[in-house]
Amino acid sequence: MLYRESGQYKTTYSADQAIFTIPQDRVFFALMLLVAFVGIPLVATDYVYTALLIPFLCLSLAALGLNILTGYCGQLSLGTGAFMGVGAVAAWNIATRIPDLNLLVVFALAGMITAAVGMFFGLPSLRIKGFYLAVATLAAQFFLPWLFVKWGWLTNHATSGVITAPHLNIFGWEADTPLEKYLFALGVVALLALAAKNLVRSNPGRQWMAIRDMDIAAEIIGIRPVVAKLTAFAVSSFYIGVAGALYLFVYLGSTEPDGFGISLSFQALFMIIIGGLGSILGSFLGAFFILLLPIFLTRVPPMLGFDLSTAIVAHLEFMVFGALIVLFLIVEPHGLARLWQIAKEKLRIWPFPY
Amino acid sequence: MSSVTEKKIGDVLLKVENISLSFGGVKALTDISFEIREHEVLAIIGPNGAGKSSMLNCINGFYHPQQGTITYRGEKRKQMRPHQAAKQGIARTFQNIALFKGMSTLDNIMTGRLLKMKAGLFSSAFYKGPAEREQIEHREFCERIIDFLEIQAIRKVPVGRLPYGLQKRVELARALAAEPTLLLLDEPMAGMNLEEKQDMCRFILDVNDEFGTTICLIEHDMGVVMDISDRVVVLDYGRKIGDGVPAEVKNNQAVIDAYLGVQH
Amino acid sequence: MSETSGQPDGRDPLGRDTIPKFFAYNAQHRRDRPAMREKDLGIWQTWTWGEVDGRVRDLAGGLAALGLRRGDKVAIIGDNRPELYWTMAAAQALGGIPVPVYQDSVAEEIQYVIEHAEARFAVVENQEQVDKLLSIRDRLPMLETIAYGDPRGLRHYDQPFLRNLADVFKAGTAHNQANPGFVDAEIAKGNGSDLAIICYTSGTTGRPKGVMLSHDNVVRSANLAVSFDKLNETDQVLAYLPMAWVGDNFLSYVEGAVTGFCMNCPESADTVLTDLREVGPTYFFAPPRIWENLLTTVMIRMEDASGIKRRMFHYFIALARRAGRNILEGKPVAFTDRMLYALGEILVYGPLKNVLGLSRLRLAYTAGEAIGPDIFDFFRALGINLKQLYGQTECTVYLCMHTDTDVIPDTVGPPAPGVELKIDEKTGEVLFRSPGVFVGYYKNDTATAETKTPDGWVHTGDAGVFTDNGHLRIIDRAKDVGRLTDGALFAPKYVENKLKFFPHIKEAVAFGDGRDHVAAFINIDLAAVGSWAERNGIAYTSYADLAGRPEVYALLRGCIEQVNRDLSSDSSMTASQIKRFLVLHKELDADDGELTRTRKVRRSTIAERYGTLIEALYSGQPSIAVEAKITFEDGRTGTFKANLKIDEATTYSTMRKAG
Amino acid sequence: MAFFFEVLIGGLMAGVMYSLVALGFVLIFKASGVFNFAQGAMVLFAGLFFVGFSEMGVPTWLSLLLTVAVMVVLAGAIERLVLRHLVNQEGIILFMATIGVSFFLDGFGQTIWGSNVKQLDVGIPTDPIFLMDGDILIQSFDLWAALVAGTLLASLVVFQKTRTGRALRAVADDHQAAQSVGIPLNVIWIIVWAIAGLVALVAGVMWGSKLGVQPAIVGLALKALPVLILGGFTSIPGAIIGGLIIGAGEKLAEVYIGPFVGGGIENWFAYVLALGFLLIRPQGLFGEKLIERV
Repeated sequence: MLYRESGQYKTTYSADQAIFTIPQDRVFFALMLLVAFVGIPLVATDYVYTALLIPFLCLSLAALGLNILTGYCGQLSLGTGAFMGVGAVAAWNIATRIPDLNLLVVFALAGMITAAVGMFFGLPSLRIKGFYLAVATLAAQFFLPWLFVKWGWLTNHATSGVITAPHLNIFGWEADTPLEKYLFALGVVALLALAAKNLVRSNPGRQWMAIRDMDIAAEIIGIRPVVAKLTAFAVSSFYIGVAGALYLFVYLGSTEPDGFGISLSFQALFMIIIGGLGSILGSFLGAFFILLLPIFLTRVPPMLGFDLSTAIVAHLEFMVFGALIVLFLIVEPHGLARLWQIAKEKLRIWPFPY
Repeated sequence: MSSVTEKKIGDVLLKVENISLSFGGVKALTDISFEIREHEVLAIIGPNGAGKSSMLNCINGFYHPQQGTITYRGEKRKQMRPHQAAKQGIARTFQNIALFKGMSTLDNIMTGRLLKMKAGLFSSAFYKGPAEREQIEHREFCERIIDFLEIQAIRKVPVGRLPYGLQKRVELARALAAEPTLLLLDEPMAGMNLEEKQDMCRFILDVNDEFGTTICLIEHDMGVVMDISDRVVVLDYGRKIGDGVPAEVKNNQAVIDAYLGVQH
Repeated sequence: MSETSGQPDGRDPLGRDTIPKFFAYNAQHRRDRPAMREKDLGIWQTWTWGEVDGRVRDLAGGLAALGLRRGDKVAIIGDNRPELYWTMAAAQALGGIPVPVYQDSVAEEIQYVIEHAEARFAVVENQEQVDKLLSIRDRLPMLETIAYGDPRGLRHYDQPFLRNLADVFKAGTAHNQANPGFVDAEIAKGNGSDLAIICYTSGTTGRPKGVMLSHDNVVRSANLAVSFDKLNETDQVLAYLPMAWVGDNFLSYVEGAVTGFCMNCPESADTVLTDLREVGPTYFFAPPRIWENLLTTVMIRMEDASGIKRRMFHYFIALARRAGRNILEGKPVAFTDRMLYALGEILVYGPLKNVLGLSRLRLAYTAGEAIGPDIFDFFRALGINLKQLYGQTECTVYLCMHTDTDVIPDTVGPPAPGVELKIDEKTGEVLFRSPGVFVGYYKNDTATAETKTPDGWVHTGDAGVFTDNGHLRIIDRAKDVGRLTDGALFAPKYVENKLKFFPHIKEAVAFGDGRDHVAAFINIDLAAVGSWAERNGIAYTSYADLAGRPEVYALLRGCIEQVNRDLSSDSSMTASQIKRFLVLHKELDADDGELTRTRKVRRSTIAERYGTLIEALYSGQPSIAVEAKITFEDGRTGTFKANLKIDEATTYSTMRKAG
Repeated sequence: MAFFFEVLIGGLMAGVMYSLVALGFVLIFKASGVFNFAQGAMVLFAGLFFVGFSEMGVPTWLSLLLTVAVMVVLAGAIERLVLRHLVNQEGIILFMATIGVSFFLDGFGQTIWGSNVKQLDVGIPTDPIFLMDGDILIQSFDLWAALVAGTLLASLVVFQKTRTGRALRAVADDHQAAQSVGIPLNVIWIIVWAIAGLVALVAGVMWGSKLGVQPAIVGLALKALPVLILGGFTSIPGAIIGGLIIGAGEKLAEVYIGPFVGGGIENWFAYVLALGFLLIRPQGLFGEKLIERV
């Protein structure tokens, strides 16, 4: 209905292959960016940044990373939490050991280290598939946090066992306030999301999706499964590693290194199932949804006059998540992103039903 | 047409010698030898379970025969994986359509083109510049295939939504995107109606004619086989029982008994 | 644009009297503006006027090198492709005469045209057309060269007279380098009285006739039409109707050259609707059939929408039918209606036009056949400036056009600028004089003399009347207008058109001349009736089966009775109410000669082929056995046997009498 | 040496518990190809209901019956609400769905019964038993556990010989063939999930008696996954032997390797062992090698 596409014809391939081929979408997206970078800073409170927006950005990035692996390449992983831990611990180590290093370089290096670790744990994917692989990634999930604690060098033998992120200093810009931290995280996430979109719409993405959709056919047209799967693990882990570093540096501030547990892994998995497997947008929608739901569950029943204990709310959260996962898998396996896309399609062909 | 020039069938492109293949003691292929010549259309026929698909699987490296050798372009081939065969210019389609269901027609074909593309992770992530130029250059090539196979109307449609006949055509397009030297088609016309079959025959002949692609196909429809193939190899119970031009094979008693007799 | 505004006789103020001169002008003054687009390889490949000029000059050089001389005919066969339009321009630049041929003609039809036109050259789209030409080549000794645009499948064709158009271009580049100034000199040699094109009209009877149009004809007509409708270089058209039809030639090619606007060629016949949506033309011509199809698809698709959406749609369409036309024509409208219409524009009209690809339309025409007033009104109600145009090849496309503000659905408008019209008092036939009056029928002086009177008037063959406000209303072909036994006037087409308005009826043939009442054949529209059947749970196996279902008969009887009510309100037409009808078991088909290529009913063929059915309609019997020879799509023929029911419809007495 | 045996036996006994959970996985996987991540949550769920009923003062035998009923209803609900809608979906989707089921059961059980650790005493003796002249100490509870597991296994084997059991095997081999035999697939699934539910109940009672019924059981039950990788997803003996290997392996590793690396390797040893095993023999000790067809 809002789309008026007639007369928007493409005269070049580069226009035909753009991320947003429809001008209305471009405008909408530009508006969203404007809201994110300018609108929100005008209105949001510190509480909104620290309780919602910053964790949202960090976890979106982690979900995005997992989505590359699971949604695009079809390799299930339950090790997201541990890989975020790798990124956080790596970034912390680099930043404290080389204090003057530019923070962006720190994050990039942390991402690469995570990528290397991810590839290592991805090796079994060359021989096994599906839930076998999920179990293999559980090994990472249980082994790595143990390693963070037991290998003292990793935490600089901190007696408390707690690692605390240094100040954020990016090219001399000190990001101290929640707003600044938010803007920093937003910048990183926006850039990486763009890169991810570029990846999935060109050669690497096609390789991954080919492996996901029909691995035998993919190999027969010349895709090397080893390369496709390991790059998926590497890129995915890079994103998750950077997400972990952000999580520590921007959100938590300090943490015990074994705080990157399996619940984070499940959280990320739920984000992409509900948000949409194989969709960049879905990673964000899913993260938003999963973060907002507990807040909703905590706030809404009291408003309706039900006074629920925190324990009950926590249990309810489990139930709702569980039920939602099943519901989405049954009704719309491609999640919120697909619903969004359907809504968009409906608007594009309005008033027709198809 | 009266004055259409004869196409030139060249040297031996691929030679299969004394291939035997078995799965856990069950013999799928026994001592098979034949050759595929450049630019020809070779049909492999035979009753169900004769080992036709297994033969293609050996040629493109999916199965590894226990005995025998395959010589490709004059070189004796070592055991290889399918993607290596693809790199050498062997493409194929499948009996049961094996498209990438989550992608559009165009993306499927572009994926078939990956072998010819170079952009790696970093330039792809950056996209602008070399990666985009490469995408555009190969998009144009893929568009020519789309044009060739007359599937313009469905280029942006997810392949899962396409009717069967069109899916088969997209699969052929994907195989062609790799500009193969040798194209293996596993029952390209199975399950098609008469009109779709005629279209597919035309496309196969056009591919063979236009690009000089050597084609080795498995087909059940004897009419089709007789019409479009230059030579026919007949398998039965994993053994070769006939090999020759269509007319010869049609009159070969062993073939009639084993194949035609069974079918009719 | 100043250079096209102008003279009352349509002569060009800048003295450009041939199409090539306009091309040359555009190449200079609009060098970087888009001239042509073609959806090819997935995107809209664009050529500017400068590029088009280069291509045309190369091609002209190439054709000259192949021996094309002034006055030679060039047959052009294929879908709307830029290179075929360039061929046209190149031939004209050299003083040659393009002869476009319908691309779906069978070989024998092509043979007739090429033979009759004595074409020495044929430029065709692809292998399909080459194969057709090769199959008749032995019978066409004068045909020297066949050039093809798409080499696909032609690699092994080694006939010496076959040329790849790409090679012709190359040869032309070389030729023009060797002969600088050659093409310019050739263009300069041309003048307005030269022949611009020969269009073969399919005609409802007999062999096609070659209508010769001069450059003066097309240039002056175009100049007048362009200033009448204020077309300019920013306009966009979709060139999708057959190139052999004078309308496409005039509206896309000639008017494009005259105004410098951009013509867009669709990717393939399958994708026209998608391409229409993408291009979003500002100026669009479509025969009634296409408007009808658009409306039918709209209605069918809306049937499947959810209840709320459907109700909203129907509410706003009703509102539009009430207020839309008045708003479009700037007439007074109640404030609330105006507000609601604005809301409707957001919710329904705007999106609908957009999805159909009509949202950028400034100007749309329909012509060729009468259009159902309801269909016509529907599009105007949406705010689309759809107008009627009446004309024929012999007058260079148009005689009458509606003005933007004075549109009456069942007229074709007042005489267009520069056109004189009169009606023969005895026969009711329309005659005209205009700058577009054709030169003559090629090699057919008898026919020319029969059509053109010595004082310059031309017979249209159509019967018409002038309405009080000076609009022309066409009733039927002059020769088809008949009388019932009681002496009442019977214009079959008038009745048929009323029937064909219903989406369920694809084609209708009415009989009544010399009879005591009117009866009709009906052809159902498979898409519409099929969808209706599906919704109502009616199973059917084939077209013939569906056509014979009693439910379908009941549906159609309802339609016919509505037409009868409608006819009964007009005293001169009340006698034409349909008493009996049957539903044909097959679609009337151009391939069987029952329709013309432009899908007009061929009455004589039908009367001959379905004589027994017609007699049955008038004999009172309840059904009739048919055994028909039918041609399958693959060319085989077979017979079809069935019993066709004949149904009766209620007729109504004249309103005036009843009231 | 005696210490070694003591650790080994302790480990094997812990392994029995893993096996009990793994058995549930195998049953469901064999019959329906579903990799049931919720098996651990089902153990907790069954345990919570059982202990919950008991705490309400319901006699043990009745609690047991009631819980059996709950598990059967649960099986029906899972079939009706989840599986039925996901027929013909890819394994990975079903797997993720069972993760959802797992979370739901986890939350549901605790919403009803709370999340405190609940002591469960069904009268299994817990006295230490000394073997080999007192050199080796083992818990009589563990022996009981082994006994129960053995009984369960035996009854499963017997069950496989019954008509229904054969039907289950038929389903495992070929869904269509099974349907043509005339057994509705839905019924089969309910039966399988109900049996898995009963196995979960047994496991829940045993684990609960040993550790108390608490949410941590779900995490412990995850160890059944490496057990399966070792034993193979389709093999009942595999589940048993895999469980024993994992149980013994992690205890021995903890005792003999743990001190060198700071301890706590019990948490991950099973997974890393499985990971290594995957690289060598992906189909597991008793699994069947799959031939890929093109």
